Amino acid sequence: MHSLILATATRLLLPLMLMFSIFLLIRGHNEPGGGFVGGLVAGAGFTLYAAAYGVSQASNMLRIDPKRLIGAGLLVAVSSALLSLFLGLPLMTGLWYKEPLPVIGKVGTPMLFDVGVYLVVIGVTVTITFSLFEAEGE
Amino acid sequence: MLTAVLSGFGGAIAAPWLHRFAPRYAGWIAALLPLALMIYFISLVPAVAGGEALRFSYAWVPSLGINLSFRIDGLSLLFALLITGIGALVLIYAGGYLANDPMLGRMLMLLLIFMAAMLGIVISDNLISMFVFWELTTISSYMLIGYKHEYEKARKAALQSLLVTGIGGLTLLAGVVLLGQVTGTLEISDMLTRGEVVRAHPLYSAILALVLVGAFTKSAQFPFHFWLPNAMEAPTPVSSYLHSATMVKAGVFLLARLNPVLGGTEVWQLSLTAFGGATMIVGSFLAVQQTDLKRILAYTTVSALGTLVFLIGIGTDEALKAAMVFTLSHALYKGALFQVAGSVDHETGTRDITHLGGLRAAMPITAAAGMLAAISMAGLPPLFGFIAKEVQYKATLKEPILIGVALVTNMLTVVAAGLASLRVFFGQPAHTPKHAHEAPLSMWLGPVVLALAGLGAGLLSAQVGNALIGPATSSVIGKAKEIELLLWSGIEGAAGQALALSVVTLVVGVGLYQARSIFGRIAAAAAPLAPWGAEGWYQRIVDGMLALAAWQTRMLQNGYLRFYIGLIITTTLVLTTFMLIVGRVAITVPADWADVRIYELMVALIILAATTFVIRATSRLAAVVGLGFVGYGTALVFLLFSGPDLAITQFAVETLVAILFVLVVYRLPRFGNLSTTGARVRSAALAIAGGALMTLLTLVALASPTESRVSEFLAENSAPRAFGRNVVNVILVDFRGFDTMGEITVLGVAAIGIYALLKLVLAPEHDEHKAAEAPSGDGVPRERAETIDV
Amino acid sequence: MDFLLMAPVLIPFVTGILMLLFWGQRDVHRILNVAGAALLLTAAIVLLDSVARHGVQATQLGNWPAPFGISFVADLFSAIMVVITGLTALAVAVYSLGSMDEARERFGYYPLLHIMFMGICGAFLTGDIFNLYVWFEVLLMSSFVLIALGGERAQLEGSIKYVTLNLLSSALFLSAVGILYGAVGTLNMADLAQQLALLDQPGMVLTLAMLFLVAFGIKAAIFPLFAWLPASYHTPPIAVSAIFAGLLTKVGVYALIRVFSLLFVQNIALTHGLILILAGLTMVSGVLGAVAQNEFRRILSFHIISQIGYMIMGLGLFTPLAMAGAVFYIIHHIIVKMNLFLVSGIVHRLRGSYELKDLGDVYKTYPWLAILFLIPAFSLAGFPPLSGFWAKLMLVQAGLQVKQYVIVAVSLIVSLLTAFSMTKIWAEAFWKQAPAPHQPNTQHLTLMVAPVVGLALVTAVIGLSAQPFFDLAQRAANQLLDPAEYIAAVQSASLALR
Amino acid sequence: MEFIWAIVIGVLYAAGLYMIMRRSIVKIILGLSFLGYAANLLIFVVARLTRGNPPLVPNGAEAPIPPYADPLPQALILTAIVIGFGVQAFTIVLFRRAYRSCGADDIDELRTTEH
Repeated sequence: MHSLILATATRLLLPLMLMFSIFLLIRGHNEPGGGFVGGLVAGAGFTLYAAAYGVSQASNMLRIDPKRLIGAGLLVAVSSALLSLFLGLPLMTGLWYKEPLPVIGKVGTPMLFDVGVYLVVIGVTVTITFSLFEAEGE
Repeated sequence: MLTAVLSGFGGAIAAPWLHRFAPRYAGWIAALLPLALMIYFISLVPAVAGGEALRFSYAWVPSLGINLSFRIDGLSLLFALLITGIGALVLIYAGGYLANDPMLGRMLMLLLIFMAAMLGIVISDNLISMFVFWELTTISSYMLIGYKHEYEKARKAALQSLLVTGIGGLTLLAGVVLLGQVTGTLEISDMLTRGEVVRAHPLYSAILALVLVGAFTKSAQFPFHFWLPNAMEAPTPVSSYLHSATMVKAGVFLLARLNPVLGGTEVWQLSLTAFGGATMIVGSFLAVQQTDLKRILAYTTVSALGTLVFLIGIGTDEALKAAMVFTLSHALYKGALFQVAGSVDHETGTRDITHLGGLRAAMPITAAAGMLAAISMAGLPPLFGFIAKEVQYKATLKEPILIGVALVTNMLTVVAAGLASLRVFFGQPAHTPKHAHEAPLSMWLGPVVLALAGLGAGLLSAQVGNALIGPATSSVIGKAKEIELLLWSGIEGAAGQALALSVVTLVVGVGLYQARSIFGRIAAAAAPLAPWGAEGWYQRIVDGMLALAAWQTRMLQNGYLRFYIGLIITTTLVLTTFMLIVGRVAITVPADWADVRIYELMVALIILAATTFVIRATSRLAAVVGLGFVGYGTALVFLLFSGPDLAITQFAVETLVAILFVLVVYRLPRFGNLSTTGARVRSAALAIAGGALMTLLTLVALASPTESRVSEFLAENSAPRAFGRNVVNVILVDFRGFDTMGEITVLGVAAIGIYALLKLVLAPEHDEHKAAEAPSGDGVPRERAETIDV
Repeated sequence: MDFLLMAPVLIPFVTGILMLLFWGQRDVHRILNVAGAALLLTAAIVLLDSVARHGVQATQLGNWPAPFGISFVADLFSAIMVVITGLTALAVAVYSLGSMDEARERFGYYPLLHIMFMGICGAFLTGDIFNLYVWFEVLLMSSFVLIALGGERAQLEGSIKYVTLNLLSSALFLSAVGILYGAVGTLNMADLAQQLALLDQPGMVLTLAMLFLVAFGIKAAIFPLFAWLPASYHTPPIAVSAIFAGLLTKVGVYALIRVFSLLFVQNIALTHGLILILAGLTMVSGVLGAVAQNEFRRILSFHIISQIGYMIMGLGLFTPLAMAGAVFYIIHHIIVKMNLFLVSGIVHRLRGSYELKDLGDVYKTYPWLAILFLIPAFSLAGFPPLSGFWAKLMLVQAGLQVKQYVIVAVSLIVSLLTAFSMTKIWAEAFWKQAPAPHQPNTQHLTLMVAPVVGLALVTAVIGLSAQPFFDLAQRAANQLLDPAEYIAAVQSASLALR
Repeated sequence: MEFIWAIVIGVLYAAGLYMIMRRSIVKIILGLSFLGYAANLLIFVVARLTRGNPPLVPNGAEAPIPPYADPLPQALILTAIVIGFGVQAFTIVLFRRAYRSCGADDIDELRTTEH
């Protein structure tokens, strides 16, 4: 699997894919896209990287154990939901920052929730593919 | 009164500790409890004899009409005295009999539980709480019969008694509930006043049948009698308690208790006298054929229980009185005789009467008690048994057939009494496995007290009649009744006829005892018929049930996944088709070809073609590729019909799944050609029917006009209130964000599952199945050389 | 209020998340495990208390009014189920500390367990039919992993059947929800109840009802859809078997009761009559299956099926007393069945086998364990004065009231056969002489015994003082039979539009 | 136009059911995938099909312009697809592990836990 072309291509592709994934995430609220698809794209990027450079290098680059990434994503998602509860509103009530930000538009807890989804999906994809690579490489 | 019952359970908890700290005196100390209770009950005698009934009620589940109500009237009191009195003696006896048994503590515990439960039955004034105690006796007697649990015979006998009395318990429960619904109360004292309502009710015969099965199984009436002699596997203290005073009399007690409610009708009379009579004769006839001392006594108990049912069935005041008298007399002499039998067994090492004889020299006290009790059993004056027999004959005088039944039974009882006493204590001393000695005090005390009580009751019959029998009989009749109980009531009229019958009984009985060898020959001749007896049928039913169970499990739980799936599909098809027909669902096919675009049709055809390809594919990779086509085709459908988010996601997921497949496909087995053509056709037929059903349901749902106000709301509020212009995404993260929360949780769990499946390999000692087969790391028993089969 | 309703979902969820964040740290997992379960139980009890005092409670997630957003609703039945979940969660959490092997602990056993609790509580509390599907998937996915975790051969064989058949059920459920939405245009159950009443297509509603009956019937393991259960429930480690046996199938029963008391009540004679027939068949086939077994856990597994029959019998009779009986039966059954499985695990620890033929002598050697077995075993067989007796009595009374004599007879005979197989276990494992000596493994035994004692006490308390439990069950049943309060609660939860 | 898709749905269900009743374990996975497609398509079709008008709110507007496609079923399907993906991925790996541990590609051989 360690082909030079793949390695070079991946080095270029990964940042692009990550940026594209963030683009998908942000635009999802208004156009087709969203946290899930975005997360898949980012996950695919890391998978590609692992295919090119091996799982251990990819893990090093990712820094965080993908299972903890899943936990972190879920934590972000559930925190976004819990915020409203502390204000005496039902769980998951959307809270919005009044002024729209440039580029991103209006910001609120539902978008934070989508970020959680995004992180979980990355964690999931990476967990699955990394452990498969390792298992098949035996 | 609640304390009286509960103290038994409390004592039971303490019993094992008692045994631990005072092993030698455990029986004696434990006996103090029933003794105290007996004194308490004796203190109630004057009041109850005066016609009072003491009542106490504690709400338990009042919404269901269930209370812990207790009421002591004459009937309860008679039984309560027997239970506590004999209970005390049995506990003492058990302490001696099982002196060296490490499990004695548990035995005492069980006996106390049993006593408390039995007491609960007889003083309950609520049918459900009585039933609770009834079932407690079932459980505790199960444990008691299985006391010698290392022996399979003991376990089997315990199970048998549980099943036979258990089925009765269930019918009784149904009967009791119905009775409660008919009378509107579960309190027995209220119910007793509503007998008319019950007897006139259309459900009367059903209730009667249900209650009778309960009573008959518990009281070992023919044809349910067989469990009782088998219960002889239990140690003697248990037998003595079970068979003399208590558990087996619970059924009789129930009939007596409910006599004012259910009794007096023709069905009642007929069924009770018929079953009771049959039991009397069968029991006594089988008794005299036995050679095991305990079995002889057990069968005479069966016969005695029959007599009680028989007398209650006759139902006249005279007969009910006879029943009460016989209850007392039988409890006294049978309790004594069982304990005597136990002592004999304990001291000689055998219970076989053909190996016993002349024990009166070695065991004088036991022999004296045994002889006295046997005389009472044979019905000789001046013992209480004589009076019991006299009143019994008086009760039967009107009907020749009743006289006949009683006469035969009593004659055979005389023989049995002889076998259980003369045969053992007189004649030539026989050589026994153990050298016989007199039993210790704890073991002769019980028989002596009981035998003397039989004598005393005979001599003081008038007082016993006034204090106990009279009030008890009144309770059974349902109204106060003066009772006269005399040892000698002259030779005039009925009394004379009864006396004459007694004499005949004795003479013929003695004659039969002399000619007893014929019973052995009859038993031998009848042996081949044994499998067709009641127990044979019991065995057949149990075996049949086991066979049915095995067959059903083989059929339904056969291990074939596709069979299970087929069953589910079939069930779905049957149920939905049934409802489609019953509900007269109209199916319209809106075949509007003009509305179909050609490219849509092509997508549909691609999906269908790819599907067919996958089904027919012979290689894994081809199948996966085909599946991908189906998935992308579906994504196209989403795209064509305004679902861009769906399409993107479907494309992404499809790709990911394809990668997954490719990564593991070589680790997956190649397609085998495994199923037979028949199996294929069968599953194809089912699958096509299932598919057709879903098409049908789709069409049906499409036929209903739909205006979803929900969707409308979501679309209209998405931008202004949720600040998102992609309505689908807003639904996912806001309107129905909690679905997504669940969804990502599923994803996370799946990932962890995959990780664990791939990485976690248990050490062989954890994996018992694998360890046996393959020692290698991942445990691949037959890894095949895989080639790429594209 | 909103917090109280969501707490049973959030507590195990957050517990699970924290465990993921502390992945690989076994001690942290073990502490969080017990803490999370205890907290869940506490929150559940508070919720039940609140529902019992103030009536049905509902909240609208995201503050979107019903039927547009997702409703969470706690009526008494839901709240009771959540409390039982908390109770069993705590029991199994403690038991696992003593019984689970370290390898599984390191590979996510605890987070999976808690996420399963989350799914279960979500299923009990949601008031939205699609959201119910989602929670079903959450608990199913966790159960898939739990049943396969460790990858022993038996586990894998069992899990293949478990997974396949449950996925079939899920596909059916999803399809049924789709058709329901296509026909009625709403997913909120309270709203569905009203819309279905207005819908003038009785045949279609009946047909849909059948799809739900089969989908939930598979999960609840009713006849003839139960095959996955005996094929798999005995294969994972005993703590997992126990929680599956006690709790998991009851989610299916819960769903059946919910939809057949709230949504599909247009033609009770037909639908509930059918359920009654299935109930009888379920009882009989389950108990016969058990009679044919000779392995501790397999006997218990088949009995789950037969007892599901009793619960469904209550639903089929559909009278106040019968429904109360069903609710009472569920409460009783979850505790008792779980306890029996836990006991079998202790026996296995001490005697090294689940096969009856290899067992013996437990009564002689461990009398305390004998008592701990007898309490749930006799309760299961419906002997008084234990919890199972009252459950049985209520159903028998209810059946006789409406003159359904056949089902009453069946239920009584089945209870005798239950006693038969309980005594089989008793005679073989406890009474019989053991065929061979075995060196018992008493490591961490206290942690395994404590929950068993606790559950046995609960059984005994329910039995000895049944009245408050009966009241609760009766009130829960009344709410189920008259859904007006449920619907009103959902509607009023959403008056305040933001 | 929905009727064509009703037929496609039926065929997909039939294919799925047929495949999960096979003995090769790979076919069972494929069958489960078919059932997933079928259910998703069913939800999509039953909620009525709309051509070329996704439920997006145009810039400046308050709501999508009718007749737009029903967004709710789409969201449901999206959830179902993602859940289905998780389940499918797990199932594939589970079957792989089962095959490697038990060595049987024939589901009929996996009956040792039931006797």
